[in-house]
Amino acid sequence: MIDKTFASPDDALHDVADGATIMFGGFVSAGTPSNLILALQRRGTRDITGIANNIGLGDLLDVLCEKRQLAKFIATFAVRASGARKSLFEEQYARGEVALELVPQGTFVERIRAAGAGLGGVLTRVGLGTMVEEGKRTINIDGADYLLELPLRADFAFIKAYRADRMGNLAYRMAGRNFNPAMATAADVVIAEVEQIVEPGGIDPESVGTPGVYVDRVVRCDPVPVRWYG
Amino acid sequence: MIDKTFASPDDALHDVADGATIMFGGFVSAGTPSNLILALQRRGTRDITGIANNIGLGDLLDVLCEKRQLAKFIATFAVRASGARKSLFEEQYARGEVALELVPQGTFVERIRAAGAGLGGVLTRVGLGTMVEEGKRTINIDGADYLLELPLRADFAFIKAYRADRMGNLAYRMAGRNFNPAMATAADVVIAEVEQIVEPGGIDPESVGTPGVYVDRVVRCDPVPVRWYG
Amino acid sequence: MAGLSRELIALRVARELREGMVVNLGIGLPTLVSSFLPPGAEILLQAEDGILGYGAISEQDFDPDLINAGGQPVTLLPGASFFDSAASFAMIRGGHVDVAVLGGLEVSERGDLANWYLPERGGGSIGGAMDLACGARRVIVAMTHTAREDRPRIRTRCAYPLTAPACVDLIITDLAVIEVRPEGLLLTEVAPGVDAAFVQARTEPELRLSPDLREMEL
Amino acid sequence: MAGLSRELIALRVARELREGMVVNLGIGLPTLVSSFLPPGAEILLQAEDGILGYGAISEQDFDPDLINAGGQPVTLLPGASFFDSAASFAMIRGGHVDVAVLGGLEVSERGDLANWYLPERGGGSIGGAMDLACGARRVIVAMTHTAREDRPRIRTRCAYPLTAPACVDLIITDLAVIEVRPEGLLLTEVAPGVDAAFVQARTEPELRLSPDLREMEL
Repeated sequence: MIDKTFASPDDALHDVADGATIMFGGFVSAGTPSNLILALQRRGTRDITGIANNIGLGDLLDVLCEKRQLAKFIATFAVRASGARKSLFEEQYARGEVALELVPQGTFVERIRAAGAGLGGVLTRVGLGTMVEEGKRTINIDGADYLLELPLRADFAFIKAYRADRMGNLAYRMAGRNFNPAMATAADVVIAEVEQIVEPGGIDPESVGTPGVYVDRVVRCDPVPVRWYG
Repeated sequence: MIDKTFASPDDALHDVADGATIMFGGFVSAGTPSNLILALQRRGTRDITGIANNIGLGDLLDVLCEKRQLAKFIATFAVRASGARKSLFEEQYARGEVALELVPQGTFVERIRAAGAGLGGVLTRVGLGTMVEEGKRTINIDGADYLLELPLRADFAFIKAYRADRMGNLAYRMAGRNFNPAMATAADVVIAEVEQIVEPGGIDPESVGTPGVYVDRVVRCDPVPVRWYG
Repeated sequence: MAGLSRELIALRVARELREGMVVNLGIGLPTLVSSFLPPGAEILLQAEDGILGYGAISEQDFDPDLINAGGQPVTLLPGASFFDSAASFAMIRGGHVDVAVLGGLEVSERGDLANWYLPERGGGSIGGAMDLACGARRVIVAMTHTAREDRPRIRTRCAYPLTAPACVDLIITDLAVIEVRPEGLLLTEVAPGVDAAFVQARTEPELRLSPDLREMEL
Repeated sequence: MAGLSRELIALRVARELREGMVVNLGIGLPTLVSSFLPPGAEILLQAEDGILGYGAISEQDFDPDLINAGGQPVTLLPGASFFDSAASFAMIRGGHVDVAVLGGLEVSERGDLANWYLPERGGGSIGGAMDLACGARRVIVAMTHTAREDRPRIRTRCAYPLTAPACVDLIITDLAVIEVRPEGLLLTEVAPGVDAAFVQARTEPELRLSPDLREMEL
């Protein structure tokens, strides 16, 4: 019998080692694997390369800065142009203590999808003529230039879904999908935090957002309360 | 009020002109827009470039060969290696009366997706070292070769879903999805044949397979009975 | 002081929107546009985090999984749908969003947009701005006409790092409505109490005046 | 006549499958494998048309939307899921399918596979074969050992157009089980009533004999 369930977030993270590259699903408050992030903080793993859409915007990832667990972050939104408040990440970034690679959001998810889909790269016009094109190859097709964007993979993906079965099938809820389905395809070990676990068949086959083949570990957790990030 | 419903397949095809490039959703018997295909046959449109996964395999597309409406077909499966039976398409292809471009199935859908997603192309290893690589650019990344596969678009996409609302939101049923969602993104005019039309909100927002933005015309039809293609 | 409030800029932007359009509203000022949509018209608001067809911002119930791209709780309209980020940006990049309303730091006379990075603060983030600027069929920039000390935001060339080159179609500010045309910038409307000379004095490149130049209807 | 029936080839293929594996069965002989899966083991069958977790072929009710890649009606097992073709081939191409069982016209000694085009008939179709051959973690070819007139299908080089180069891991025929190793082909099992010399006589490249060479257990 296939059984991918784990008893606790801490158990599910048992082999996350220093230096790991970790993807985190979530968009601000939506679909964020908060319990896994808190377990990663407890675990104290260091020199992490983090990959997430955002950090320090109602996503709990900023807690990984409390003990300087992050060496690098790849994100689309991490440093605010307005200085109204500063996250720990922003402070550490300003002091040069953590590296940051900013990626346009559509390119970010497309690179992750490419890794999961076995593509060698994708061509996009997004970023042409901007700082984003620095260091990248340009491919010309019929007179039009495109940036060659390469796949983005990780050792681990921490994702959040609403419901799972023991086979790892996941169902999402509303805008909680976001980067979770793509990240589930692009990491060696995929760990999913969910609010409910049901028997196989308890998720309508039409409503499976991530088929179980992509998920290695499932852990049921009560959601961490989050406030409106306004 | 947005209302994309049309009274009949024939009405929905009112501007399909000779020489049109048309995508057809469907995989053998699943999710095939049979009523739209029959309307296209009635309409008598000629010099069509057809794009579909398969032709002559329980998909009704073979009827377009009865009056030689097809000039070219782009498919993954169209001519059988075994000669047990022959479709009209196979006969016309053998006589050189219709052109055929064969594409690996994953590359086929990825090219369609690229067109819909605004990508300039994708890199894949599928087809390397085979007849499929002829005439294509090879891109080397870190010592590995990839084929550059270009986007595939059409003037029209004829697709099939189970349920629609007047805003063009579509819900699919089981393996009836197949190429329909990707094709819906990659044509100038997208015409959907459905079995049911409901009020907006009658499709759970979690279950919309193709958001209405992609669909131009919706027509309700009783499904054409199909037999097991065995 | 002359010029529209943020709310009136948003109102003027909303006048550009028609039934059936798919519209993405950027963070900040553009978000306000959702309060001024033409009543009864079915306009589909798209949020990068994977919603098509959201409605008003909800001040009461906060559901962490039902937010717009700025993290604000929203409501759903009938006919809404959810999808993942890959699908959301396929929609944006693939040209399926009719209008993107974006904030701006600077716009150049050829329609280059800079709106993501403030060099003097050493900070900024891209988010979905580059994808929207490249992918939307029509890009409207909504911003104040000038920065501090009346420094023009509409420039011959942008000094700030670009979001995308030659992407802006229409600029709507507290002072004016300006179209980006192949032959240059065309002033089509001025705010109440403002004239063309006042706008030109606060704009770096030369503005051509529309033969139909008129005061904004608000 | 020596050699296994098609059903026994399928049975021997099924012995390669373990609980939890994701397996794609090609059209034709490989489809038969679904009848011989180890009882009680949860093996997930993937069909290109967008199903993970289908079960037996259904002879009774035909639902046109519930078919495998060969167009045959199938049943669903608990824990199944549906997805579109882009997702299906992302799964295949991205290395998420553990085993693909494919038919073969020819396999070369370095594991090249030809299985889609018959030059003498001037016909053939690709379908999902190239994606599966490139993308699956392990490729098992199930075929008869020889074509008509005892012409070997296992060749030094394939004469037929390739499906993919160097993609085959294991060959299971009516006569033998042969591993494709970096150093060449390794004969590990022979069919009941058949010996290594019999197999070699019907195989173009030289076979190395496994020190554990044994008769197939069926």
